[in-house]
This record gives sequence, structure tokens and C-alpha cells, in this order.
Amino acid sequence: MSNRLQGFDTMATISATDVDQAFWINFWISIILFLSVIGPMVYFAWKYRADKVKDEDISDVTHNTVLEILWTLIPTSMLMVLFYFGYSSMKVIRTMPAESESIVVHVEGSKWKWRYEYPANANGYVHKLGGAYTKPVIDKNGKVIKEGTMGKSALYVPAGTNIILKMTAPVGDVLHSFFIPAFRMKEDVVPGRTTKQWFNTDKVGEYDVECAEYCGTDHSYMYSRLVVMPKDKYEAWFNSKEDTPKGNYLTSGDAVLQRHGCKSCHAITTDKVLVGPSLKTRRLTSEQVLNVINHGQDKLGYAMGAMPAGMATGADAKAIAAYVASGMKGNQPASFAACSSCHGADGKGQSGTAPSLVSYDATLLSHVLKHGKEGMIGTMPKFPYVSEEEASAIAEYLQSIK
Amino acid sequence: MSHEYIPEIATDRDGNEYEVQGWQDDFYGGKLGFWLFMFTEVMMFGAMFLALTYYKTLHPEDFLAASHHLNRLLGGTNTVILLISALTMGLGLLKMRAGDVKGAKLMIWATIILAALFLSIKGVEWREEYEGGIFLNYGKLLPGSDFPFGEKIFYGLYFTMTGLHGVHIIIGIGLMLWLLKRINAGKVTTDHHIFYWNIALYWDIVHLIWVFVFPYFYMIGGGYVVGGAVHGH
Amino acid sequence: MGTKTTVNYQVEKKRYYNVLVGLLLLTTLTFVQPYVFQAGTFTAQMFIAVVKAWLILMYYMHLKGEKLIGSMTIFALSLVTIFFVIVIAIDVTHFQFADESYITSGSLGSEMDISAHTTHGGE
Amino acid sequence: MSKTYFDETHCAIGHPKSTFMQWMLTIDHKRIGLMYAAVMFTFFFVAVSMGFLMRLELFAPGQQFIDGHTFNQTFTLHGVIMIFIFIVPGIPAIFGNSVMPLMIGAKDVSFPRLNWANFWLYVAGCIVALSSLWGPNGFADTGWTFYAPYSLTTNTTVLPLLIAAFMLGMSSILTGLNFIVTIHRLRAPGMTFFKMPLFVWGIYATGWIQLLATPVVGITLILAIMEKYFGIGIFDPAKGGDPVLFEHLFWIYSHPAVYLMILPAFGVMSEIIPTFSRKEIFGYRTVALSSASIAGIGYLVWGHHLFTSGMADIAKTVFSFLTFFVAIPTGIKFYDWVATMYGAKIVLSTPMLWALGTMITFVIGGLTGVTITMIGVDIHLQDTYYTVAHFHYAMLGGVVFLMFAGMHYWFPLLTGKMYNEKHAKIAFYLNFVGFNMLWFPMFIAGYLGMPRRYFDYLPEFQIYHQISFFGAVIFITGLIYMFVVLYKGWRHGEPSGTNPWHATTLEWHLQSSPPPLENHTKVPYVDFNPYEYKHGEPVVKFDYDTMKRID
Ligand code: HEA
Ligand code: HEA
Ligand code: HEC
Ligand code: CUA
Ligand SMILES: [Cu+2]
Repeated sequence: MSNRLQGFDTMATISATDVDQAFWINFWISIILFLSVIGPMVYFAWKYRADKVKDEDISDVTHNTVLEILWTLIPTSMLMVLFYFGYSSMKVIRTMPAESESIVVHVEGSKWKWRYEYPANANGYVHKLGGAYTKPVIDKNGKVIKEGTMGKSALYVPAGTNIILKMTAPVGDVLHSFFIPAFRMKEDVVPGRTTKQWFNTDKVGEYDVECAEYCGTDHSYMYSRLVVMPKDKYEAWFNSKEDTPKGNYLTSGDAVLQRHGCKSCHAITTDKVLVGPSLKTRRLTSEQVLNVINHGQDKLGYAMGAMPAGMATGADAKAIAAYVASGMKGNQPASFAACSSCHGADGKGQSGTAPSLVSYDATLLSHVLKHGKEGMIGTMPKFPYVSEEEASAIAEYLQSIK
Repeated sequence: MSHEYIPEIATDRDGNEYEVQGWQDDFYGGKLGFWLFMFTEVMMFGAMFLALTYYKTLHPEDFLAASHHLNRLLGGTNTVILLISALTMGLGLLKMRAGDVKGAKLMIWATIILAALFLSIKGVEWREEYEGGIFLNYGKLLPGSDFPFGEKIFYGLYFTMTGLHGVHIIIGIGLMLWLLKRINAGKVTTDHHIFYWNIALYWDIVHLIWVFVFPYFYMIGGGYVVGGAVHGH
Repeated sequence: MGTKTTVNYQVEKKRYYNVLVGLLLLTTLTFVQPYVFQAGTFTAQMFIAVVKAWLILMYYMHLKGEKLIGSMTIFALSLVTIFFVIVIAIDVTHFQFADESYITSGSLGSEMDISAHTTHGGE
Repeated sequence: MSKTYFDETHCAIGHPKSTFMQWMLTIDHKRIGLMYAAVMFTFFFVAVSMGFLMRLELFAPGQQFIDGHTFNQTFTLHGVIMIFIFIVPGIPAIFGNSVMPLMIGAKDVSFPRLNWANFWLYVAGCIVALSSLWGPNGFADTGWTFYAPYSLTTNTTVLPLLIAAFMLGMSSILTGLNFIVTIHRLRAPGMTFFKMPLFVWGIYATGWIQLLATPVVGITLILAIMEKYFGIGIFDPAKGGDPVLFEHLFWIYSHPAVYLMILPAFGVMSEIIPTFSRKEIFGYRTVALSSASIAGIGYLVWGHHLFTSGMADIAKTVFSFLTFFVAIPTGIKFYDWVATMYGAKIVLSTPMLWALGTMITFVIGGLTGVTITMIGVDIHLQDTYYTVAHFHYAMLGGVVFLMFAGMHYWFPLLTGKMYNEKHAKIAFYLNFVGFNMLWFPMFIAGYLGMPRRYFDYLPEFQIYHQISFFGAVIFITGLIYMFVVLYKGWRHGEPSGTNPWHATTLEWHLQSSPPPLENHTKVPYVDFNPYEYKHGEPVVKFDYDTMKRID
């Protein structure tokens, strides 16, 4: 298991890059300062250890003005550098963009849930999301029987847009703090006050949200999720009356492409050549695509040179490969490409080969995928590498096509 | 201390002698200690004034409105009473230092009476406010009332601060009674009056706090209302 | 060592009365000030209070001529002043999002004009 | 034959015959110091067990032993004891009392009876604090910071805790007051401020913080009580109150309080380093004045705890800027200590080992403090385990370690015995390794987004908590080991003589050890600097009967 929170390393916002830069500058300056004290200390403790020094040789210096000025001024100047970076990294996070150019989401933190209220959409409908995180179920021995879930408690926002979070807590409630570790930002949610923070990210993906101000018994379960979706998907959902966006945007091939930054080089829907060739015009098998992702490629002689290797790995790489190879078919999860050969492009079955898959739920699906199935029509092969997430994405899709 | 205090002597290398201060009967030390204690009072009331000013900045209008309704006449009377009591206290100490023990005791009694007077007037004021529907945990100060925030906080702090000041007056009275007892027991004398001195200081700081409490609560409302009684909003 | 300090009773007594007169005058000033001029009532009141406090400190509390305690007092008082400057002048006057915040935008069901509260701060 | 304070002592009331009553009523500063130590370490172990309980619970995600509510009470109890009962009175109450008057050649503190009353006020405060453990709804679950409005709305037993904090604060104020007056009035003749040992400087600066900062938290707690029980609205938004004001008032005290903890600890360091370097301290004046300036600047920086509170951005900037200036005098101290070791003859006895170990841990604690004072970075790290690791490095790896250093250093002075050096050193290494293993991983977890006061956490952080747990186990072993070594030393140790370390300051120039009642036979005349060494031996020598210099 990874030791990082979802999306922690993506540097998805300016605040994340700024803060990390400031942090690492501080880190290296700290190392220097640490060594400037501890280095000599250890050296002296070893060099002047009692059994090596004769009493007559003990020096009696008690002052050295030059040194004293140096070790006042040098650290001071370093501190000013640190102050500058601390200040500048705050400046950006704390300078709100104009509300007219942003989406303002009202965030309310209360014991122990986050609620989100969107502005009215084109149809005058107001999305209200959020709710408590479901705690894991624990048996008598303290074993986790069922993991907790986020339910509908996620905050959905479009990529590439200014999002202002206008936060408060109900009067009578207590302090909370809306903390998005991946973006390196938090601000307290104060009853009786309105506080704000904002971000803008291009990286489609999901990010953990934690409550970082102590608020009582379930403080440690006051999680939420931030889901950054492609703009068009967001618009589609936002203007609908659906509770939550359908489809799992995290694992859909499109989102994965976006998250890993393929789209900055490859056009997807047009034939345009950006940095690399358009992926639409190219017809490759999934293995070929996978190969390019894993090893890069430099055969076609584009000005930018090579396609970098290792931009995506593991399940993501496979999802992308499948998606690209299948010709970027709409909303379908990328991994469904593997299924459509037998079950039909729309999943409604192909007589003779495989049955209609409409309305399969995730549990059954993942079981079949893991173990395969043998029945009257023929054999359904195993797909053990299809990840849990992908399976659920497929299931969701299947349920949506009824 | 029952036993006589004899200062010690230390000598430097050349045998010159130096008198050494001990902890017994250190007049200046006692005074210094008490001054330090008074700083803590200053910080305590300072913090409350800070809270007060915090909300005054947020709700300037409410504060003016609320200040109007306090009874300036009674508050002013109390100011003068404290002024005079500070004088009697000071004169008493002077008399003690000049050897007039009887006069000193008289002055202490005068101070006690003035202090009691102060408290009674304060009581009258609080009752007036109570009848006007303003009191701790009562009437307009309840969360549900439609009293503006600024006024709620103003009165909340008004009761807290004048209340705490009143507690100081009560403690002061207690201290003065104790002082009388010690004078009668011959423990506070013309030569050993540090206890008296410090209580006088205490009384002055109580007065000093009032010097700020009074205008802050009663006077900032400006001149529209003349010492009006509390009335509804 | 006793606590005997020499004192000239008459001189000291006279000083006490003089200070009393001064304080009474200032108290009168406190009273008339709002009726004489309106602007800056708060500042004027606090200024008078500071003068009174200074008189009390110097003469009733015998701070005059006390070098050590005097400088300690200055230290303590300047600390309080700094607290005020930081909390009031730097923080609250720049209260963020005042017009959107509940506590600064009128009370529950109040008929008062809430815009009066939103004149300060806010970015 | 002089009497030690174990034989007889002054009492606050009467002349009791029984030894027990003599201890209970004693106004002798050394006995009071020891009694503080006894009470404090008892509580320390309670708090330490709470810390360990938290580590056990956090061993794996999900609930292990205690539920969320109990966990919250656990860290509240841990924090309250550690801060208000253990570390704030800490070094001043133990060593300030038992050693400081000896260092300035005084017979006692200025107000010995006040000192006695303070001790009992302190004990009463501890009892009131603990009494809420049995309160109707269980112990408070507010965290040691008592943030409004949580502390005003929780139904757990907060009131006794607030009152207790007020009493403990009062005791601390009056102790500080006592020390300031003592240092001003009772220094031996000739001992100017710049001839005082540096520990006394530390205590002096601390005294001012105790005196001027503590009342603010006192009144804040009173306002909270007024609010909770008398319905005034100061922090409650329902009445227009602002919770952020509480944070201001709370930290106006509690930030200076952290310097109140560390300054006397730095004092201990400044005693130990020259003694075991056999050399006069480098830059005496700068070390002394830096204590004063840390105390002074320390008053102005409380806002760095409010970087994400909703405070105005301009205020954040000002506070961040000011906070950096605390690091400068602190840095000067460290460089002066290291410079003292240059060309010295370094005796690595146990106190010196502790002191050097603390240099490492405190510098880490301090430098990470600088990290979180960079506003942008703190916006990420505020209320994460990074902060928790920072303050454990500063408090445990700074103050408590130096307290242990002081315990080893003054042990022979106060007991007249010597502990077993070899075992004491082993205990040190265990503690040092255990400590770093316990807290270093928490920096990483915090940076990766592990919030504090979480009873359950995402599985991503498990590995750090596990390493940390094993560190705690090693640390336990070390702590217990250390106390056993000291206990054995006290009971069965070799007599140590009056000046086993060849130290220079006055507390080592007594005619017997443990020190006699009323300390020095005669008051010495101090016309020398506190750390005068020549060829590794103290320059100033006394005839202990007359306290006359014989060098
Ligand atoms: C003994 C206790 C102690 C000490 C000494 C310190 C010292 C410092 N602390 Fe710490 N701190 C705490 C105890 C302490 N702290 C506690 C208990 C909390 C949390 C409370 C809570 O929320 O529960 C806290 C929290 C805390 C925060 C808030 C974190 C948050 O909640 O977001 C901040 C932010 O600025 C901070 C900063 C500092 C700084 C800059 C110092 C400086 O004084 C450090 C100075 C020292 C050095 C810098 C190292 C030595 C110097 C050199 C080697 C010289 C060269 C170096 C430079 C020039 C940089 N501390
Ligand atoms: C002086 C201050 C001090 C000290 C020394 C410590 C020491 C320790 N603390 Fe700390 N701690 C605080 C002050 C301190 N703490 C404060 C102020 C907080 C914030 C509270 C809040 O959020 O409100 C805090 C919070 C805090 C937390 C965070 C809680 C959270 O945010 O979720 C944790 C978690 O592990 C922790 C653990 C520990 C541990 C393991 C130790 C250890 O280092 C202790 C070392 C000891 C052991 C590991 C075990 C020792 C021995 C035994 C168990 C046997 C004992 C019995 C006998 C022999 C009689 N502490
Ligand atoms: C080689 C062709 C093939 C591919 C590719 C394929 N399947 Fe199948 N699948 C079958 C056949 C044949 C069956 C029918 C087995 C049976 O007789 O029940 C089947 C059955 C299933 C069933 C069970 C239907 C039922 O009624 O029991 C599910 C669910 C399913 N497939 C899902 C998928 C998914 C999801 C994918 C893509 C990852 C996929 N399949 C890819 C051939 C295929
Ligand atoms: Cu909400 Cu913690
Ligand atoms: Cu701090």
C-alpha cells in the first residue's frame, strides 16, 4: 500500500507547489543550520574529550566579536529568506479570485459532516451534497469488518476553474477546519464567521479532505472527498438534477489520461498534432499503447522528440491502453473495451457469444471478473487484473445503460 | 516573625564589610512584591478591556447605544466616592507613618464606609438594569432575544467587569478589617507598616481600574442622554 | 531594619489634597466633555482617564522617584499597549469577510439597520 | 555540626514535632522544591501512561482499545497534566526553588511563606483538576487548549478543569513573583546582574513571563466560566461572540508559556556546559541577554498559532515576521554553547551527555518550529502531526531532557549521594534513541497530512505510527531505567562530597551536602564571574566555615 494520500504527490494546485517549494527550501536551510550547530558540537566533544586534553592546554577564549556578529547576521538573513517564501506562498492561497470568474461553493462543516451547496444551475436547481462519512464497522474484537465509505459526501468540481469555498459552521456548532492535504491548504470553519479558501486545478482526480480542527468525538471521521472532473462532465452533471455525477471519473480512461497529463501533448478528439501525434488517428492495440506508455517511443520524429516513458503505470496504464486502443469511446469506462468484443459495444449482449450485461451490480461483477464463469453459452474468461475500482466503474456503467 | 532580625555581614577580599539584606523585614522587597502582584491585576483587566475593545470595533453603534442607557449619575457618584476613599486611605497611611495610630484607624473606617456605600450604589444600579430586563442569563441577554449583538456583549462585559471590580472592593474591605485587627494587635506599627502600605496600594489599584471602567462603560455614548435610567430598546 | 521611612506629614497631606482637587476637576471634565463637543468622545474620555491614572500612580501610589518599579510598570503597561495594537489595530480592524459573517452582520431578527455594522474591514 | 534540612526546618505555622508535619509545613525552599518534584513526577507518570495509551491506540487504524471519546479525554488529560501540572511549574518550581537561592547566596526566597502557600495551592489545583475525572459526564474532552465554543458546549466536566488551571496559574504567578523579588533583593553583595549564574537569569526571565502572561489566561478561563454558567456572550456566536477572540486570549498566555518552559531549561544547559567543559562560558553577556530578549519577543508572537483560524491575513504576516526573531537569540545561545566547547576539556559525564543530547533534539524541535512559522507552510502543517512532533521535540526533547540533565547534575547536591554513572549513561542512550524513534516519524506523517487529535486514521499512515510505537517502548524502558538508577543512587549511592563536578557557582560551595538549613554559613562576597576556570579547576576557592575567599 502506498504511504501517501490520494493525489498527495500530484502537485495539483499552485498552493501545493508553492508550499512544497517553501517547505523544501526550509528543509535544506534547516539542514545547514542543524549541521552548523551539531557538526562542531560533535567534533569538539570528540576532539577535546577529557582524556586527550591536558589541563594546561584548555583555552580561555570567552569572546570573539567577529564570530558573534557572523552567527547573528547569517541566520538572520536566512530567516528573512524563509519569511519571504512563507509569505509568498501564503499570498497566493489567500488572494481570492473574483467571484464572477469562479464557482462559489458554500461549505458547511458541522459535527461531523461536510455539506456543500452549489449555486443554482441553468434550470434553477440547487445541488446540495454532502453528509457524514460512514464509519467502518468493527466487531467485538476490534477487527474491521466493513471499511468506511464516503457515500455521497464528495465535493465535485470541474478542472481548470477557480473554485471558491465559502465556509462556515452553524451557530451553536464548533470549530472545524477544511483541510485538503494534496493541495496543502486548510482554513478553519468558524461558527459565526465566514471564511474562504480557493483553488484551481487541472488535475482530474480524487483528493482526501480531512477535518483538521478538533471538534469532538468523531473528529477523526469527519472526512470528505474532493472530486475534480473534466469540465464537460461537470457541466453535464451540474445542469442535471442528478444527485451525484454518474460514472466513475477517477478511473474512466478520459480522466486517467487527463490526470497523467497525456492530454497536454496528445489531442484526443481531433486530429490535431500538439506535441505528439493525435491519438484519435492512430490505431494501435492496447499492448502497443501500453508499450509506448511504459517505455516511451521516439520513432516518429516529432520536434519535441521522444514520448516520455513511465507516465502512468499499473492499472492506470492498462486502462489508458485499453481506452486508447478502443478509439476513445465516449463515456464508457476504458476497461469496458475488453468486454465489448463479446458483450457488444453497448454491453447489451451479442447473441451467440455472450449475454446482455445490463444491471449487474459491482459485487457480482467483480466476482465474475476474478474467477471467470462457465455456462451454457460458452466460457467467460477471467480478468483478474481488472482492479476493484475499474470493476465498480464498469458496474456503474452497466447500471446506467438499462 | 518573632525573633529579632539581625542583618548579616559579608566581607570582600580586603576585609571590607557589607551589610546583607535578608528576607525578613525587607520593606522594599515587600513593596516590590506587591507592585508585581498589581501588574497581574493590570494584565487581567487589560485582557478584559481588550475583549471589550474587540467588540467595540466590530459593533461601534451598538456600543454607543448601550452606553447611553447606563445611569451616569449613579456611576459618577461612585467615581467621586472612590476618589475620596483613595484620599482617606492615603491620609490614613500618612497618619500611621507620622505616628498617629488613632487617626489612621479612623481613616480606615472612613474608607470602609465609603467602600460599602460604593457597593450599595452599585447594587441599586444592577437592580435598575435587572428591572429594565437586562441581566446575566436573563431577559434581553438571552440568546433568543432580539437585542443587537453589540449590546448583548456590552452588557455581558459590563456585568462581568463591574462585578469583578466589586469583588475587589469586597476583598478590599476584608483586607482593611484585617489591617485594623493587626494594628490593634500591635503588628502593624509606625515602624512596621509594610502591610498597611500594600493595602493602600491595593486600594489605589482598585480605584485605578475604576478610572478606566467608568468612562468606558458610562461615558462613551456621548451627550445625547442625561444620566437616563435604563429603559427598553 | 524596620520599614520606617521619614515623612513630612503636613507637606504630604497637602499634596494629597492637591491631587484630589486635580482628580475632581478631571472627573468634572469627564462629565461635561460629551456635552461640549461630540467628535472623538471615546478618545477624549480615554485621554482624561489616562491623565487621572497618571496622577494616581505618581502621587497616591508614590511611583514618583521609583526608578526600578517605575521602569517595570512601564514595561508592563507597554505590553498591554502592544496587545491592543496587535489585536485591535492589526487584526480586528481587518476582520475578513465581515459583511458575509453572521456575527458582524446584525443579530437574530434584529430590526436594526445591519449595514451600520459592515462599514469596517472586509476584503 | 550543622543540621541538614532533613533534620529540622522552618515551618509556616508553629513548631511541629513530627517529621511528617515538618515537611508539610516547611517553608524551607529546598524542601519545597523536593516536594514539588515528588508531586510533579507522580503526575508525570500518569500523563506518560496516557501518552503511551494513545500510542497503543494508534498502533493500527480502526479502534484498538479505546473509543473516540475516551481517546479525546486521554489526550486532554495528557496535555493538561503535561502542560499545567508538569512542565510549566517544572524547572522553576523544582530547581528554581531548591537551587536558585543557593546560587545567589541567599538563605531562602523573599517570601518563604508565600512559597509554602503556593505549593499547597498547586497541590489543590492538581486535585481539583483530577477531580473532574470522576465528574458526572467524565473527564473533559476539549484538548488542553479549551477552544471555544467546543469547551462551552461539551457536556463533559470542564468546570473543575478551568478552575484548576486558574489555581495552577495563580500558583505559577506568585512563584514567579517570589523569584523576581528574591533575585532583586537577596543576591549576595557584589553579585551584580551580570555576575549571576545563567540559570538565575533563566529563572528571572521566566518569572516575568509567569507574572505578566499567566493572568491573561486566568481571566480568559474566568470569561469562559462566566459564559458557560452566567450566559454572557463573549465567545459564543449565538450572541455575537467571536471564537477567534478566545484563541487570541488563550495564546497570548500560552505562547509565552512555551518560553517560560524553555528558558530555565536553557539556564540548566548554561550551567552544565561550562562545568563539564572546564572552561568559562563563551559570551556570558549574550547568553544572559538572549534569555531576556526571548522572553520579550516571546510576548509578541502568539498569533503563529492562528494562521488558519480566520484571523486577518495582514495579522498573519506580522506574526510570522515577528516569530522569526525568536530564533535569533535562541540561535545565539546555541552557538555560544558550542563555542564554549571549543578548546575545552570535555568530561562526558551523565549530565553533559543529556545536555549534548538535548542540543540535538532541541535544535530539531526549534528548526521545525521555524518551518511552521512560515505562514504558507503552516497552512498545510497546522494541526497535523508535524506540529505535534515539533512540540514534543521542543518540550520533551528540550525542556524535559534538560530537566533530566538538571536532575543528574544537582543530584549530588540535593541528596549528598552519587548514582551509578555507567547505568545512568545506558539509560540516557535508551531514552535518546527511543525518543527520536518515537517522534521523528511523526514529522513525516504530519507532512503527508496526518491530522492531530485523530483517534483513527487512514491506513496510509500506519507505518509511521508503528515505528513510533516501538520508539515509545524503548523510551519507556529508558525512563523507568533512569528513575531506578536515580532511586538506587539516592538510597544506596556513594557519598558525593560537596562539589563532585568541580563546579564554580555558589551552590557547590556549601559546607555539607545535602545543604544545611539556611544554606551557606556566611554570605559570601561575590566579586567574581560565575564560571571562572583556570586550567580546568575553579579559580575561586572558599573556606567553607567563614565563606571567605582563600585563593
Ligand atoms: C518548550 C516549548 C516550545 C518551544 C521552545 C517552542 C519554540 C518554537 N515554536 Fe513551538 N509549540 C509548542 C512548544 C514550543 N515551541 C507547543 C506546545 C505548540 C503547540 C500547541 C498546541 O497547539 O497544542 C507549538 C506550536 C508552534 C506553532 C504553531 C503550530 C500550529 O499549530 O500550526 C508554531 C508556529 O509558528 C511554533 C513555532 C515555534 C518557534 C518558531 C519556536 C522557536 O522558539 C524555536 C527557536 C529555536 C531554534 C530555531 C533552534 C536553535 C537555533 C539555531 C540552531 C540557530 C540557527 C537557526 C535559525 C536562525 C533558524 N510552535
Ligand atoms: C511536557 C509535555 C509533554 C510530554 C513530555 C509528552 C510526552 C509524550 N506524549 Fe504528548 N502531548 C503534549 C505534551 C507532552 N507529551 C501535549 C501538550 C499534547 C497536546 C494535547 C492536546 O492535543 O490537547 C500532546 C499530545 C500527544 C499526542 C497527540 C494526540 C493527538 O493529537 O491525537 C500523542 C500521541 O501519541 C502524545 C504522546 C506522547 C508520548 C508517547 C509521550 C512520551 O514521550 C512519554 C514518554 C513515556 C512513555 C512512552 C511511557 C513511559 C512509562 C510508562 C507507561 C510506565 C509508567 C509507570 C510507572 C513506572 C510508574 N502526546
Ligand atoms: C472472450 C469473450 C468475452 C470477453 C472479452 C468478456 N466476456 Fe464476459 N462473458 C463471456 C461469455 C461467453 C459469458 C457467458 C458465460 C456464461 O455462460 O454464463 C460471459 C459472461 C459474463 C458475465 C456473467 C453474465 C451472466 O449472466 O452470468 C459478466 C458479468 C461478464 N461476462 C462481464 C464481462 C466484463 C465486465 C468484461 C470486460 C472486462 C467481459 N465480460 C469480457 C465472454 C466474454
Ligand atoms: Cu470537524 Cu474536526
Ligand atoms: Cu507558539
